Amino acid sequence: MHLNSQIETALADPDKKILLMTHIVLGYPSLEVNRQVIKQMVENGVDLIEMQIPFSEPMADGPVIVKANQDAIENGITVKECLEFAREMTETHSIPFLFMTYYNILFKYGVEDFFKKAKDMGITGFIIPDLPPEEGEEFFKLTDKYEIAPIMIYAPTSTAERMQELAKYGGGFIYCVARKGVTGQQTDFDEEFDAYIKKCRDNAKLPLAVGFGISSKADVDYLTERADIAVIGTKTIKLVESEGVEAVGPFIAGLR
Amino acid sequence: MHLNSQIETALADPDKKILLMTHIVLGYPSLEVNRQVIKQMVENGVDLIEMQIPFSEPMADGPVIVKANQDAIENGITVKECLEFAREMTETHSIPFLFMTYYNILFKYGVEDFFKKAKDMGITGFIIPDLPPEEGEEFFKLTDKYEIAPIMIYAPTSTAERMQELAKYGGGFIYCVARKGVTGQQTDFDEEFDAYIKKCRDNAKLPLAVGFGISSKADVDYLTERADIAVIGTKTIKLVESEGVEAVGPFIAGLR
Amino acid sequence: MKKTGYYGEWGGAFIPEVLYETFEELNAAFTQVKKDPSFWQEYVSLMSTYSCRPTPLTFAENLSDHFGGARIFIKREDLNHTGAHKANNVMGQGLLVKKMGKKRVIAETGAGQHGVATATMAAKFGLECTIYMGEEDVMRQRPNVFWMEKLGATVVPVTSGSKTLKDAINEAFRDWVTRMEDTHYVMGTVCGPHPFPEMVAWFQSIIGKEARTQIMEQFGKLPSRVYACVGGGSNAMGVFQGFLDEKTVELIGVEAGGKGLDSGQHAARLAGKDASAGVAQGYKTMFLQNDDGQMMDTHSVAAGLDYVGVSPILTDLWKSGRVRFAAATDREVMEALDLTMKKEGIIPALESTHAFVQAFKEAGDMNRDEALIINMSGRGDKDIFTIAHAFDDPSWKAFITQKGAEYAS
Amino acid sequence: MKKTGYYGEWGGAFIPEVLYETFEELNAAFTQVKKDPSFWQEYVSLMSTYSCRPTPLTFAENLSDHFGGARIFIKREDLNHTGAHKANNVMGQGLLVKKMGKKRVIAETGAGQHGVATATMAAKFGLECTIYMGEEDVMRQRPNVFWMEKLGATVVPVTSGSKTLKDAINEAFRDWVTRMEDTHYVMGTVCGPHPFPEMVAWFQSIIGKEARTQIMEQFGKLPSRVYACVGGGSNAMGVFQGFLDEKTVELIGVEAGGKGLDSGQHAARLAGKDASAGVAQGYKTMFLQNDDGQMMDTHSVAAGLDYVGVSPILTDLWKSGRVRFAAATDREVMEALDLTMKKEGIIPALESTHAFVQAFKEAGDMNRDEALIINMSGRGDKDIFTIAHAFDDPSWKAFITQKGAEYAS
Ligand SMILES: Cc1ncc(COP(=O)(O)O)c(C=O)c1O
Ligand SMILES: Cc1ncc(COP(=O)(O)O)c(C=O)c1O
Repeated sequence: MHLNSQIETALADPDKKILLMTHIVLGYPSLEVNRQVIKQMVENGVDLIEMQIPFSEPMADGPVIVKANQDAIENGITVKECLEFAREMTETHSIPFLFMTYYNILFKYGVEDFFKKAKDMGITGFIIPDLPPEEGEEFFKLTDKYEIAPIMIYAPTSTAERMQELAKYGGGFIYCVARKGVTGQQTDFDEEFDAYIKKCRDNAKLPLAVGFGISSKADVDYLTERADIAVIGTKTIKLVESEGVEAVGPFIAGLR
Repeated sequence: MHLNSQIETALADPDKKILLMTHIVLGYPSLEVNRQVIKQMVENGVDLIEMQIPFSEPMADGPVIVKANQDAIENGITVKECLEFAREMTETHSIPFLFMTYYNILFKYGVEDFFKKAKDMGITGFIIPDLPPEEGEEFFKLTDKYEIAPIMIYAPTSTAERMQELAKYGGGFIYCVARKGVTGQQTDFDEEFDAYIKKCRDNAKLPLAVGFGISSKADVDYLTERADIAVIGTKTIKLVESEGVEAVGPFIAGLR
Repeated sequence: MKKTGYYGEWGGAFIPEVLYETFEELNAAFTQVKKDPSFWQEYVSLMSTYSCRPTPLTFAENLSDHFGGARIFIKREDLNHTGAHKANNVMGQGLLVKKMGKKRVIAETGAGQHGVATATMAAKFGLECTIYMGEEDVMRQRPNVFWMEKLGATVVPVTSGSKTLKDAINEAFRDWVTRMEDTHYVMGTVCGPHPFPEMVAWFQSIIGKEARTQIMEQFGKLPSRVYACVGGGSNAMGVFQGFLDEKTVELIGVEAGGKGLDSGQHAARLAGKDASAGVAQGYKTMFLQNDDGQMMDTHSVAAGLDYVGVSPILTDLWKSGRVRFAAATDREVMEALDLTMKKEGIIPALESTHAFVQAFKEAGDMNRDEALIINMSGRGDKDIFTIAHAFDDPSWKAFITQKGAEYAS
Repeated sequence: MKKTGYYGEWGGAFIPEVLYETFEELNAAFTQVKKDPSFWQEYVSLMSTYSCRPTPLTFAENLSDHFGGARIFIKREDLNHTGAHKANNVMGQGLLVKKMGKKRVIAETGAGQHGVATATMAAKFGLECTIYMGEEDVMRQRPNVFWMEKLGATVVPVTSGSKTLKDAINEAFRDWVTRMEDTHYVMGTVCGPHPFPEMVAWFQSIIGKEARTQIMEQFGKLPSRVYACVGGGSNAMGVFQGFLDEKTVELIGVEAGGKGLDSGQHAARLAGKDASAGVAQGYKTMFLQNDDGQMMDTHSVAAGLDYVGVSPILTDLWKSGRVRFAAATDREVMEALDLTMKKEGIIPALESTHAFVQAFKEAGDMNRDEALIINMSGRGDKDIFTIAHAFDDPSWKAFITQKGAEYAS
């Protein structure tokens, strides 16, 4: 199923004023822990999960995710394992799963091969933070063919013009980066943020996801009615590190 | 009495085929040791003694004498003490005493004052290795007035012309440096040396002293008939250092 | 949709969306100055009063006679202010920063050379300055860190990844995406996203322009070959640009052969067989990476060559055969350094010495009426800790041990 | 009887007789080249292809504005090959040595700068080379010793006297009197017996010639004041010669004030009251000596200024009032160094920084339409051990302690 319609369906649920998307770094601390964490997430109402395939140069990530990428690679995670794990997840859980990774992982695998494989594994979207449309000729040709939604990213520095340009390429939803900087720092939700989200909305037809620094029920509440999807990234990684897998379920349950 | 006539007298002694001049660094290791060493030297037949007033920059000296200069200064020897010691020596012993030092000692004292004082103390000659005649205008004006013989130095590198030039200024004797280099290394007595001494003789009216590296009876024997004065420098300093003051007498006695 | 900054299939600008406008602005500013002859004039004038340009071309008569072949000329980038060609790029970007009205610069540094140059430029232009440097490099290159700090820069040790150059680049980007309005990222070599390769190559082209004029003056004709070491590739691109359009001039890039091309411990992207095409750090080029696309650890005695990627411009010139690539091992480098010091009284940086190695291998087979140019990208005295260590010098070790004991007590 | 090489009552050649012919030969050779314009041409050409001459004159805009007075220009001798003005003298004497057909050179060195320059020249000209260096200095300046050895020179630690520069000079003379036929003594500064002061001043005059042309080009008129640090006096004489005959240009020599002129721990011969006329090391000048004429211990944070004598030419210019003398204390030097690094991105040698101190004291009281020139005799990065130590830098100390521990284990 297309990510667009998956999201439409989810949003149609009258109980859900906002969807939740969470972030997992595959292989950190292990696929086994990922498996447990994802289970807890799904059981506690997460609507979408982006699974990051680790890359040695995670340029757009903050320290927590950088370290997770690095440890996972050091522990020997491979792209092949990530793909197989994805199949297991999509077969086990019915929510949409996306791959988040850097372009080199696709490029080195062979971009089309990677699409084909991801499609096989039941993945419905790709988030590639270092692939602007200008560089995505090959990539964007394949998204329709393999029915994988290319998630476009809006940033607070994006002009309306640029947003409209990006919108042309996007599928699934728009990932609105809540603030400048990398993942994992706190975001200030203020008037400037509101104006930014309004600008995003004005320049997008797809649902809006907001990520970077979302870590509490208060944050999610603030986003409700402003955005369609709240993205929780670094927070759950830190939670698993400090309180273990079991803490994830209650945390997620308490967000909405 | 003039150094010239002192030397003439000494050379007139039929028992002495060659005269012996020794070298003392004043204040090294102490004036008391100097006193004892000089006594031994005189009693065992030394004919002239050059007393070096220590200088912090003994450019023309080798390591042994350099160290002696330095230690003497560190032990606090002063020019005044050297002068007083000279008086004691000239009053105690009847052989001629010369001062050997670097020009700055005179310059700083006041050149004429220094001449006057040295004369008072009974000194009859000066050896100043860093004062070529070109720089000695003031100095050479005073040598006659104070009856202190300026000992000129010939070197193996001196041309006949240069020797004759130097001869014009000299008094007492000519100090022929036996070889290139500084004090304290062995000299090879060979044909080249013979030619050099012949050249010195041909270009000097004064008696010839040969110094630098003279350390044994064999050396002195070799010089006998070639030169008029054999100069023993570093050797006795090393002797006192290694075997004590008492070794000096027998050593000197055995040289001739 | 425009796809710019490509050299053949290499290059591009793989940047996070948040930097899109920053790059638009940078491209606009750069495009404008590049076509403004008065900017280049200003640049040359700055380099000739603040640094020592034109740097000399030195005829190495003793080395030439030693090998008995080509006449060896050395382009003396070591005589630049701060001791390497890095100053050319940095001062050029500094002028651009002033034009753009930014108040702060950031930079990555591996060996520390680019960090010192950037800190210097920042002091000169009154800019705030932060330098990212792998923690490993901070430890190895403490003297450079000391100078950066004394020049007023903040040096941030980078603890992620391999804690070396590539990680410092990532970290600089992370700074930039956080604070792009008032900050310019002074990329240190002809790598990274467009327009950096073009921009750095442009500023460094001053080397080749001068070298060409100088060799014509001093030798009366073009050289047969030009050698340069290749880390990111900036000094090589700098000197090569003086001769690119002369078919008779062979251009040779020399990479870090480390412990040997078969050892897995080297940084030869184009001269070896271990690299493959990839996209990282904002651009597409040949990277030393594994089958999954993860970057590998590299090794070289010369910190400045110890990098996983290489200029997309050079990769294109390699593909087209215009530039030939070779590698010099650590051991060969130490030997060539020794010979160069003793024969010419010149101390090339370990990086630069790689170029000397290859030139020495070939000079003897060339004719005496041919000339070759070696680009000496920097001076070696900055590397005393590495060089004295590599020569295993006992007095140096004793000196450091004693100093260390003094400080410890 | 000719008495040559005097400047007023200062100078001369107080040399052992064994060197008489050597000096005749040297005087003849020097006199000949001095009147041969093609020799100077050869010299300039060597310096512009092997070193980086003309060295730039840098306008220090930030410092000028900081003090709000005279426009400050810096003559950049730090950009010379080997990092200081010492190269000018050494390469010049090297050419002379080749003309005289000698095969070996010797030199004294204090800071090590002149030793490195001489070892460099010897490598370049294929000469055997021995450097005398006080044992204290060998210990303090190990990096320079390392380079001298790597350049092929033999470094002999001098254990006599205060084991510093003056003792190294004595020891070099002792070598020379032993082996003068094939050996030339490359005196490192405008001191020693005639013709050295004249010769070194002549080679160094290239600094002043260039600076004069450059200030006219860049500022349109002569500077009001020119500052230079004074160890032996060679860089000062070098730059001063460009302006000596211009009455309106005030010349200021800056000596090492060490811990203060009243502390007894300094090396101020002309700015202080502790020196008196004397004759040593082959020439007559003002020496720091006691009443008996024994040379005293001197002190400066800058090893290259830490010397008991001073150029007879400068002493004469001091007597006549043509050159004014001042002293900078160690503490003032560290402050001026810090300011210069942060404001201009330039790292002067500790020696050179003395000149900056005095210029900084005076710049603010001068008019904005006046210029002053500071001769930056060398670069400071060679001094990292001293500078980091003087700044009491904790990370540096930790680095050295750790390195030391590695080597010790
Ligand atoms: C002296 C020197 N040469 C060469 C390099 C390599 O860089 P590039 O290949 O960009 O010239 C460096 C980098 O630090 C360097 O310091
Ligand atoms: C950089 C530098 N400046 C100055 C001096 C002092 O010498 P002079 O007064 O002869 O220029 C030295 C001596 O070593 C030096 O290294």
